Amino acid sequence: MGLIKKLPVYTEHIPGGSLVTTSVNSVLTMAQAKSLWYLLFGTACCAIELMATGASRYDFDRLGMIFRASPRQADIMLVAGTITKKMAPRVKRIYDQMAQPRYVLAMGGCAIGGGPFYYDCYSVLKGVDKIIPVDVFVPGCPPRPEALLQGCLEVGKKIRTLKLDEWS
Amino acid sequence: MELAPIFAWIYDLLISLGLSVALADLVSQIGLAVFVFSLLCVLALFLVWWERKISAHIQQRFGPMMTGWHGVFQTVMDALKLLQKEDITPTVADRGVFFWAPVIVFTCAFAAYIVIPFGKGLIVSDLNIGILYIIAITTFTIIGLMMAGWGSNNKYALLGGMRSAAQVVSYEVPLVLSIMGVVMVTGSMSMNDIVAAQSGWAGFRWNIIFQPLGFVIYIIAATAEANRTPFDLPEAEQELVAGFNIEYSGMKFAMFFLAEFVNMFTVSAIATTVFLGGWNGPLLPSWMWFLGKTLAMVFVLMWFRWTFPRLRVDQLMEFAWKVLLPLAFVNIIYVGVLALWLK
Amino acid sequence: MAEELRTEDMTMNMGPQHPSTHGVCRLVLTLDGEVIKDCQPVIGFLHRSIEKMCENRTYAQCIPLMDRFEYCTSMSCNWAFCLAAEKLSDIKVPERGEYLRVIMGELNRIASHLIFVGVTPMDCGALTPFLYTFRERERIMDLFEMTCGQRLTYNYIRIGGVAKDIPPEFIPKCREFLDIFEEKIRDYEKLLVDNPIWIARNKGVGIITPQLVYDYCISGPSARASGVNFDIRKNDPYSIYDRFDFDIPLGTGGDCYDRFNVRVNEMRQSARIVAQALDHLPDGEIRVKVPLKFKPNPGEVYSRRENSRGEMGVYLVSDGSTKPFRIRARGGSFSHLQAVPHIVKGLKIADLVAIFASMDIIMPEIDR
Amino acid sequence: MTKAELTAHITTTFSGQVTVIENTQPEPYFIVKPEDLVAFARFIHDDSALQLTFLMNLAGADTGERYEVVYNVCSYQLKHRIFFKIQLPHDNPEFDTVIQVWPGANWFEREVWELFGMTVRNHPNLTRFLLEDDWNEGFPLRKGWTGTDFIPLPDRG
Repeated sequence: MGLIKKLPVYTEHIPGGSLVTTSVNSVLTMAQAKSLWYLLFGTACCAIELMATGASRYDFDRLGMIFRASPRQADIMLVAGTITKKMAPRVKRIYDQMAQPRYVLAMGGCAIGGGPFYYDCYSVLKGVDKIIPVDVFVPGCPPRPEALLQGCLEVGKKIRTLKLDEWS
Repeated sequence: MELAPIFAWIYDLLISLGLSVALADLVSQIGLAVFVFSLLCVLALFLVWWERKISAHIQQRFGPMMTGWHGVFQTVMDALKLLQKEDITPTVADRGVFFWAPVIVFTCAFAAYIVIPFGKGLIVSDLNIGILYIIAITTFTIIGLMMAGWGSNNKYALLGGMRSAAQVVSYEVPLVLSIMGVVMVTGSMSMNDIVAAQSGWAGFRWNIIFQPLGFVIYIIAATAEANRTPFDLPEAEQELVAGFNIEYSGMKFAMFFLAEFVNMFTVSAIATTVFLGGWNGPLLPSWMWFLGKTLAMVFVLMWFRWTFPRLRVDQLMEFAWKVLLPLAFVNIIYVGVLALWLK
Repeated sequence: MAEELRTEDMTMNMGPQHPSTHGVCRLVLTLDGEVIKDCQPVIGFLHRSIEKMCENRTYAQCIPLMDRFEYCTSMSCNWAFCLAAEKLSDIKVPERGEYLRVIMGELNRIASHLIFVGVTPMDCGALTPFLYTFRERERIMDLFEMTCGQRLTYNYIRIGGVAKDIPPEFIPKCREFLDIFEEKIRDYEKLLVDNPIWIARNKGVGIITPQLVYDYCISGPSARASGVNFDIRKNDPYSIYDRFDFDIPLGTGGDCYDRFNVRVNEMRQSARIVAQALDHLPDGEIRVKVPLKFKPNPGEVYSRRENSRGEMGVYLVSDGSTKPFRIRARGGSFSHLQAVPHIVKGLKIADLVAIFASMDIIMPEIDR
Repeated sequence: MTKAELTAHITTTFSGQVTVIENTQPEPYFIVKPEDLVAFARFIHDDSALQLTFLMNLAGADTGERYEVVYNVCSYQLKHRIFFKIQLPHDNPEFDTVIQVWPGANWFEREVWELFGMTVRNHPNLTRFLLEDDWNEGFPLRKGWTGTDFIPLPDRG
């Protein structure tokens, strides 16, 4: 992993080296974008919609996304549902356990900014980006499966734009 | 279009180049090993893609579609992505054990292919204790699984490791007994002899016709051997999150993942050579027969996974010792009588 | 020999993030090898204080919150809340409104049972029934989307009736769904009910005795699976359930296997109700005119409704203002999770997962 | 049994003092003194004519000047139900547990304690389970309670 990061430094000096890095860069980032293994972090209503997206009509597997139960093997964390203050330290811990290049997709109003539980609520964390960096927000309460699929494609597009040494 | 003459031609070419016989042997053996290893890696990648497509179509959905035609390069993308993943070793983990576990599981999965006859003359080295060697090597993977379970210092992994040890040990005995039935009939343990013994009736004198019970016992024990549902307790996703490979990420996890599929192919390859007549078959070249039968067996294993629920640990043990083992003994007695009667 | 072997108990966390805890529930297990000696559920990870929020909202604003109270059958949560409000100021819902409520409520029960029938085998290892049941559930989602525009949290049942009338193509599509549904249920049963591994994993596991039902207020299908014959639709009828003839499936053993079969048969009965309701659907008003600043006359009421997971009760106190003074929503899973440690003692982890799934426990009802 | 019969039966046979609240609902509603709560609970649970064995709901309520704990109980066998409540002073509300009569009341009482602050005498496990572990901002469901980032809904008229 370290070597790949230092690749651009070496190949720059060889004539035509940048051509090599850009092509390697595009292949590696395409590989990441095309096979995002998602860690299901379903807490509330969005979890049911996430299951419906995983089912046969709006299949996640078409995008190459399979469900991995352990955070070590997951690339993208789908935070689906309300994150309460009691749950926040657990979310942070699981995010730290994930292996690098990791991404987060905040699904649903509650994960983006507290959603319907913004006013008068003493126990809900107003948005998951207060504790972990979020890449893509998918609004909706719960968002339709098509919106979620489009969100995942957005994560893919975002990965494509990253350079080799800019990974999170 | 047999492949064996090609290897023979390469060997003669080496000799003509003036290498000494020993050196030529060495080079050709290494070449063959590299060829078989790369062939298996490609095959494992194909199997991963095939399993995702079969499971998708069983479950009325599409499966990978985005990378290439019908997601053909999906597994290549997965492998490339796993290459880039950070390779985490938990601080509390038992470093050495944690590091060597996937290595052992990976090498044992590939080591079994030395004696498997891919076709007429297409065998890396025809040991005269072929089948015994395979059984010994495949049970080696338990040590890898237990090391993974113990090494990652994670309660789920420990449970997964212990379960895999209990399961594979108790399903080893019926597996060996069912294969022994065939060895009794053919009289030799070398794989080529086993296949040769089934080449009667224009290539259809398979052992399964004479020992159907042995075949059934073998298939059940083999599913348990390869940790496939309904016996996939070591990595039961719903109970133990991800079983023994819970702390592995990046390339270490990829090695476990590939080893599981290669194990599945090994188990099906043994099934074809021992029970379904190996590469015997009219018209088509021998290696095509072998590949067809093995992929059919792999399809059956995949079919099991997407239809059956999972057994509980104690039911697993009970089934092995109280049902499968007595049946295996009955099979041995039946084969003994059959062998006497055939003489 | 076993006594000399000094074995230690291992405490293990089926933590808040676990594939089979149906949301965020943490079970602290003390294990002796694989056998569970003690199980302490830790809840509160989804406590969204819906009761405190409702005290500062008008009655119309409370309904979407009650949707999210139990999101698998949010139609019946709306209905329970509206029942309570209507009981307070005895509003008479027009005929068509009542029929639409029954149709939507029963379709929502079928959808919730389909989630159950899909997820329970998944927890026991069979991954395919989940896809088949969600394929049927998508058809019901289309029906709901046609009428109330949302797939999961409908905000459809309002105080005094129903929000919108059903579009013309609702009835043919609904009939078409009901026709194929019976045959699909037979598919699920073919795949599971007489599957020896499924029977081995579920028969005689997690027995709930009728005494336990009374002690721990277990209600709904989990209680009926132990032979306790109580269904609120029949014994304490609300709205127009006494006009339909349907029977209550009852189990005998009270184990996971019976709980599964009771829910599968309940889907059949709900389909029967929907078919009958569609036949006698009258025309006319769908909603009584209720002022936006609806002020019920003061008083206290406890209305309850047969939800797919158990008894859904709403205790409503109103002081005559536009905002409810106190709301207490009670779902079935709250007492079911309370009973799980007593059922699971001495069984294995695989049994715990099977029991937890078969009691159809989900977290929003517990944490509110 | 109808509402009138139930009220008559309970008021006559129960030893302690019970007041009946008139309400339009079909269920009888009683106020029980906190001291003989457990006796009343045992009576309605064991009485052969009532057999109110199923505790549907146990809710706390803060009515500004006093606290109330409302019990809704029903009988699965005889298919009838009654409500009763106890009223507690506003300064330190305390009431006895009914776990020995209905074991299911365990978590209901814990929740009443955690969100309202009414201590439950001899409850086996009165610990926090809904709010976060290091919660120190009082009892949220009390009237007029506000917390750190507790933003009330702006009233749009």
